[in-house]
Amino acid sequence: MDITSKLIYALIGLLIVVNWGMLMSVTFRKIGARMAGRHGIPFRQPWVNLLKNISTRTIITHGYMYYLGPVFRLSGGIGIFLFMPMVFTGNADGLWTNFSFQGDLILILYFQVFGMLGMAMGSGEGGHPYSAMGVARGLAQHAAVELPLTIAILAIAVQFDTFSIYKIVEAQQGGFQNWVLFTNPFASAAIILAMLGALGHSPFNLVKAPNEILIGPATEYEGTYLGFMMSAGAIIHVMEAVLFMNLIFGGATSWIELIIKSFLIYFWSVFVGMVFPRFKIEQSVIWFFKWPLGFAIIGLLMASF
Amino acid sequence: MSFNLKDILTPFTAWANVVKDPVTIKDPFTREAAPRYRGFHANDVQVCIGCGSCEAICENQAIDLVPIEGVEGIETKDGDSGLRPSVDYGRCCWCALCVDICTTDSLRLTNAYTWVDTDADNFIFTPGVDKKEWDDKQEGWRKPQDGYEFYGKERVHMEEMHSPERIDPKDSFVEFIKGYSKEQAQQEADRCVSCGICTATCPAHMGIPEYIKAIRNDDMEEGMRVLYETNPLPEICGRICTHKCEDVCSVGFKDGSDALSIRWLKRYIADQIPADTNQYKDMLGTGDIAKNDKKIAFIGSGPASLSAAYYLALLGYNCTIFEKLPEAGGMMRYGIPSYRLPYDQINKDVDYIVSLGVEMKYNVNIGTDITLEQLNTDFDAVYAGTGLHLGRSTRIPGSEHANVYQSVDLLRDIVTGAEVPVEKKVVVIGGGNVAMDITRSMARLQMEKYGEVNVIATSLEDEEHMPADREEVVEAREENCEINPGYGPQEVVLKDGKVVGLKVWKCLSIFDETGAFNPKYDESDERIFEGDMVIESIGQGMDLSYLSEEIKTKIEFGPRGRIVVNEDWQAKGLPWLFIGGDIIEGPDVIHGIANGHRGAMAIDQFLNQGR
Amino acid sequence: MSELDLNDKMSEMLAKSEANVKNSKKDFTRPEDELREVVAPDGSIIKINPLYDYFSDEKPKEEKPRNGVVEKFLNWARSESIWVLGFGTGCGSIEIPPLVTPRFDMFRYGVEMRPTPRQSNAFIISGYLSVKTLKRVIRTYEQMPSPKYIIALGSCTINGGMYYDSYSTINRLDKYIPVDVYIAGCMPRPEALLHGFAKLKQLIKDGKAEKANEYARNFDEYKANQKKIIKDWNMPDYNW
Amino acid sequence: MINKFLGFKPDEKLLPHKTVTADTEIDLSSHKYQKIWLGPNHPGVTGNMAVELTVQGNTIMRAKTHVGYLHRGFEKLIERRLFVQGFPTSIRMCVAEPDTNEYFIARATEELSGYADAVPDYANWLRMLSLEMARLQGLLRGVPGQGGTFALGIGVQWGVYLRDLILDRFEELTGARVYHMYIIAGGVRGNLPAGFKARMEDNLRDIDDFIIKIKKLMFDNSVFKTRAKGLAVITPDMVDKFGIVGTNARCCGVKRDVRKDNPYLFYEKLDFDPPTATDGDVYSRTWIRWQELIQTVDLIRQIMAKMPEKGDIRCQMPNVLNWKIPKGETYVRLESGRGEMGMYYVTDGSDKPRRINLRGPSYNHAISVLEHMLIGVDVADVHAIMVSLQTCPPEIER
Amino acid sequence: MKELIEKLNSKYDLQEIVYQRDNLAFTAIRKENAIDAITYLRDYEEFTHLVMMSCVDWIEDGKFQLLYLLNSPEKKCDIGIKVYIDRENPEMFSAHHLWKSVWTYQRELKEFYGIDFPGSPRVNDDFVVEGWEEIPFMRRDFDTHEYAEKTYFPRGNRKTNDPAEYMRKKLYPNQPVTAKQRKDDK
Repeated sequence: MDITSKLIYALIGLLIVVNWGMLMSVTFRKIGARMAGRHGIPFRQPWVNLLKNISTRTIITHGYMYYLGPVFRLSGGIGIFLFMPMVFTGNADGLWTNFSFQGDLILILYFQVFGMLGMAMGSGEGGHPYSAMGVARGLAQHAAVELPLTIAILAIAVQFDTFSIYKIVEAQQGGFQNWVLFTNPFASAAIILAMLGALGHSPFNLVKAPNEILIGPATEYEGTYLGFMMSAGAIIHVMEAVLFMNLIFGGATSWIELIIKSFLIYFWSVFVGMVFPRFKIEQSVIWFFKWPLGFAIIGLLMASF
Repeated sequence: MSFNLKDILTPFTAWANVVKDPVTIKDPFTREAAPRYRGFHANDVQVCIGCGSCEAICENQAIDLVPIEGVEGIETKDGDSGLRPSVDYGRCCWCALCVDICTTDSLRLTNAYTWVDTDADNFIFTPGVDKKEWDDKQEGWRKPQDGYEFYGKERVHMEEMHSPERIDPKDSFVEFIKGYSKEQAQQEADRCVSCGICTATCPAHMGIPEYIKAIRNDDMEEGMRVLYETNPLPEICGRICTHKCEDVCSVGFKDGSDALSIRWLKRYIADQIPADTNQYKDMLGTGDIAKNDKKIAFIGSGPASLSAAYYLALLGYNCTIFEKLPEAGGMMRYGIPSYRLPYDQINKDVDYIVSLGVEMKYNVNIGTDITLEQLNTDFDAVYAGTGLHLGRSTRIPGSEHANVYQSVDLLRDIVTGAEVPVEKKVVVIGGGNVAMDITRSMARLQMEKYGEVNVIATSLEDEEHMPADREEVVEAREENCEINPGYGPQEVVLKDGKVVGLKVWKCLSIFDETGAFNPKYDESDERIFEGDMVIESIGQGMDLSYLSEEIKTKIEFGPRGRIVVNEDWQAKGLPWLFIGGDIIEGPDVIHGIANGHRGAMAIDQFLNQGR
Repeated sequence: MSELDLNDKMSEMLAKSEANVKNSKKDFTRPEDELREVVAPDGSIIKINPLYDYFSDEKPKEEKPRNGVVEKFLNWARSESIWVLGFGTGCGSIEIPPLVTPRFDMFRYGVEMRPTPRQSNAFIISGYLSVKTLKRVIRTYEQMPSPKYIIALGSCTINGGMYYDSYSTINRLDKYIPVDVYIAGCMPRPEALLHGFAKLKQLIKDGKAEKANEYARNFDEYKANQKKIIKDWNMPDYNW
Repeated sequence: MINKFLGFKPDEKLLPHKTVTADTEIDLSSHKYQKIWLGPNHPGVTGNMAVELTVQGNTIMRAKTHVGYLHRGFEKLIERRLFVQGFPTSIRMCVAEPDTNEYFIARATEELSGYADAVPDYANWLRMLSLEMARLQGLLRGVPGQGGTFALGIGVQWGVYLRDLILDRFEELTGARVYHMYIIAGGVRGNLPAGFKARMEDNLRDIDDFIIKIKKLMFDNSVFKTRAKGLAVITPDMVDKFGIVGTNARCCGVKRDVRKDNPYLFYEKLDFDPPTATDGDVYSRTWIRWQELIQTVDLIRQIMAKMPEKGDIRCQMPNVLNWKIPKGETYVRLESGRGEMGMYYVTDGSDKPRRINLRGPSYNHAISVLEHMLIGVDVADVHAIMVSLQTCPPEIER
Repeated sequence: MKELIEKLNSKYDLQEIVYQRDNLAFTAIRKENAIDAITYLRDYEEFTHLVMMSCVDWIEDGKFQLLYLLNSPEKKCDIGIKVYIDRENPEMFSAHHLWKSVWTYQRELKEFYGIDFPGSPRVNDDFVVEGWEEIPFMRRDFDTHEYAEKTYFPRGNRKTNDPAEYMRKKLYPNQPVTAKQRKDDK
């Protein structure tokens, strides 16, 4: 496929991802509301919020880094998207594979940090003490999540002998018994647990906890920046889910399957998050180093030998 | 971190709630509050009297009293200040204390609770006058029942003698109302809500809430000071005042609650001070008054003259009172029986006034002993406070009979000690206070003479509209007098030249459509009240014999023969002649006192202008 | 070490660097990057590098609404997404929990709570304001992005309420910050608050909720009133 | 365990949260420390107050409570108001359980003016009912609220919903949702509405369900336990030194309950035993409050069963506009949801009080105790500690 | 209770004793004995719980009355120790070493009444108000209403009428009685 049509498809895909991300978040908020006995926000709310945020008349900046923060975060999200094969079509250069290539898994792991770093820059420049505190916590937790996640991914890479997500997905085709979930349960367990941290729900959401520290890195952001961040968040949430789907749940062969699977993956974190309070940062770091890391190492060992 | 699988799994049970229906109120915008909810104010402006208790109790100064003059559809009534509470919702805290204290139960809170506005100035409104959508809502906070009262509902009972004892022939004219004790007075004074409607209604504008407050504080001297500001005859007024204040008292507005007994409280204050003029002077600070050289003459020593003389004496004028009768007091002494107003109490008040340098000249008849013109030349101003000393006749057939008397004459005779004819059966015509006085006096005299009471009093007005005070009627009945209201006298029945009774017809209405006096009778309902003598007590006329013909031509006479006075209480045409008392306001002691005070002020002004 | 000391040190440092730059006689700085003199809250004058400039000496500007349909559409979005600052300034904030919980659930009307002023556009002044809080309220209000709305709850904000004679609480909120919607009550019920939101929505949709511009227009007056009662004005005059 | 296995001994001096005490020297100019403010505009403080924190990393080295954001000068204002006017004013002193303030001022004025024994029994039962309902609504917010501090939001949602139902009952009984203005000198301001008991019983049944649900959600929750256990321990020797009362004292085994120690109203006629615990940490404080929730539900049932069917709601008192109380002073106390509350009441023979002084439990809990406890704690735990101490700023500054 | 007070009386020469209830008594102690007596009560008589510290301004007598209300959880009774200090330059010995909570109370009293407690930690910190420039606001001679009216712009569009005056003018137009009414009518 030529680069132009690939770009066009990528853009369409991005549009779907952004909107799906927003829809997903509102759905989960409605589920949470329902659990509490409420109706919750209307379905259109995220789009209205986005529009409202963009239409803000005054906006404060704290310097160049400050507004680069959301841009970094957005580009981190888009970066993941660009190199992520979305729908498995049996053709490595197919319609929805975007710009995936041999080593895209490594690049995506890098892009995951990208957003967080952007936030760190921006909120550091923002000058609010809570931003800095939130970023410190965020980075600590991110590191704690990343370690088991990377090892588990390494285990999968070793298992399939590739760093191409597309190949990993390809290897899992032909029925769910081929999913990594079943072929390498320990690595999968590590990823499933690490997912809780990566998707940023309770008990691992101290980063943006309003009670403990205002809302962390985003404290100073308003208006368009916040709109940026919200759409970046929507993309990142979907992309994280898609990544895990591709890694251990056999990928998706159609958009519908992608939507269902990413929904369920996301639901997992909500399922846990709704009924558990959040850990303090050192507690969650210890937790990640205890359980997911353990599983990941076992998974790696299993894959290696 | 101990690993306990139970602690990880149990919280997930909360997910069971996701299948339950939401408990959210579907439409919160139309949700009704509880029936007792304290929402926004509503006021039944037709019932409200604007007493201002709500304003007084409001801890936030949220309530103002605003006039309702000019507001359509709202009429003021007796004892209505013409004000209505307006509430500032920038102050209100919806505690509903205003509702709980409301003397008329007109104010209430509805259970409406939504008022959103962009302009803060809109939040001041007058409930009931400014129409709001919640005005018709019936639910909401009302005053609780079951023993919940912010002030005493019932009047404190006062010790008094009861009927057989009261008309005991041995001492039948002794005062039978005993007066309050200190505890009783304070308890009664405690009921006052200090609204001031009484002050406004009282012709003399006495500081009623203030002296009631003095009773609560047990500060009698302060009480006396308040009394003497507007009324130099507290002992007299404390007994026989017609207490218009009590008729409008907001505490007694509601059914089932009694008006404050303001009159008895006034009497209580005055009674606490012994009859010692020096003490009076110390107390009231009237020890030394600088005299000026102006002289003022007073005709008659009734309440008006005494009051005027008192206030002018305080200002340093030389006052001389000319009295036809041998003692001071006018109608108060000679028209009111002593079981209601003992003479020593009259003397107590009069003595203090005299002690201020007011000269009393008794047994002087103006017009014969000295002419009015003479007074004018001798004095700088003349004040005529003569009362209504002439009886009025019904002019029915037989009324010219010798055994038909005028009540005023009889009452005067009782006081002066002249012989009073008392027959076995007496019929009194009239339903006013004087009629009651004579009825009860006759009852006492009958007791002395015959050992039993047989008096019938009748009046045109029916029971509800009798002009006499209610308690007078009740007390008269307790004293075995028969009160038969609602009958119009037609004829004094004579038999063999002797009075044997009074023929009456049932009275249907007194005034015709135009409001003129034109009674209608039911001739079929005819009764004869048996009696050996008939006493007419249907009102009094004034005795203006002291005015010479020349003067009479200079001044103007209004309806019912009353002298017309201008705003400064001067007789029209004669600026030096000031008029006051019963002859312009009708028989009422408090009006007389008020007139006297006003007249005094007018005289002061008149003489100061001349200077 | 207080903020002021920090500023002193910083300006010292910067002054040195400025001297270095001048000594080298190479003037690369653009006019807008030059050090700026600023009056600190305590009255002293300090120099500030524009890169670290937290003192704004720019008064708020009136932000004119856009034209026609665009503004209408944006107003619709604003009205359907009201983010309320979670700052319980007075006792009325006790009725906020019922609003965000099942019984009254204000989320369904597009109203949410946000913890930071930067992200909120509505501010509920929940009742009385002591002078000490008023200072924080002003600071918070000025940090909110425009268009911003103020909902004032209860008697206290209208005319002082129960605390009309208190030495510590203000009487009229509209003297210090402009108020869009007043809700009567002490305190207003949650339902009344929902009514208030509905009214605010209507105002926004009609384009009448322009109180932020009014604040900018009458800025000097508002500031004078604020400074009259806040004796301890240790904050910059303009702080957005 | 790993440390032991590796034989690694960390230098504890480098870990501030292990070594910091109130005596540790803080040199602010060393740039090792940062000052941050928690509040007044912060979702993590209980109401409008602020805590000034000096932190090293995430560890708090010093804490300073700042109050006064809600100061209205009540004590001054009430000196300007008639005795009856003091009622609506005083109830605003604490928003969480306004009925307690109504009771103080009613009780103190009755005692000083000699009407203490004249209050009808029925009114006293109703007072007790409203006080226990107030405690119940406070606990319905407070118990799940502790979970809320750790982001366990659902419990709060359920709790506040049920609290709303209790407020509905309050509305029925007293005519207002929050500021009830129900207890007044001499009695109360309203009778029980028809069918009140049945509706109340319905709500209590819902609350029974909730009590079980919240136990499963909070107290059997590993993460909650991890967060709350061992956090901010109150030791028995702190109790008197800091003036700790109520559940905060009971959580470490010091049994203090005004309802038992100085019984008021008819609490002697009720059968209850205040719960105690021994650990003194956030978890046990919450646990006690949960048990108290059960107990309060039981107490309300007992009150509704034992109270007479009808009676006078108020005794005859002097006219409220002219009411004067002879010179005297007294102290009235009761057990609120937060512990011993009391009011010092001085009269001077005039128609206005000379001085009132509210003793709120938070006065000590939120200032001296909180400042002491926060030292060495993670910033993330501040909110939890404040809620567990049940700090209520309006009653501190009044 | 009575025994205890008598014991205290023999030790410290109490100035006034009021038994308010069975379990509550108020007594006044001279300033120099107060802290001693409180320490004695705390350490030897089990009055271990400081309920509150308070102050009453008896402006007529020129005194501030400090109150230390002590509670004995064992005996279940309270004693209020009152100390009268001069209104001019009010100063009292600090009791901050006895209970931690005293710090706050003394800080409060310093701000509310201007009573100084030398040596008490943080006693000069702001407590509830910021930048207060008037006399301490809880003193009786500080008029809060006047201050509020002067400072806080009350809404001016309100006017009230006295029912008595209004009604008098309506019922008896142009008929003032007293000199005051004449003045009002003009």
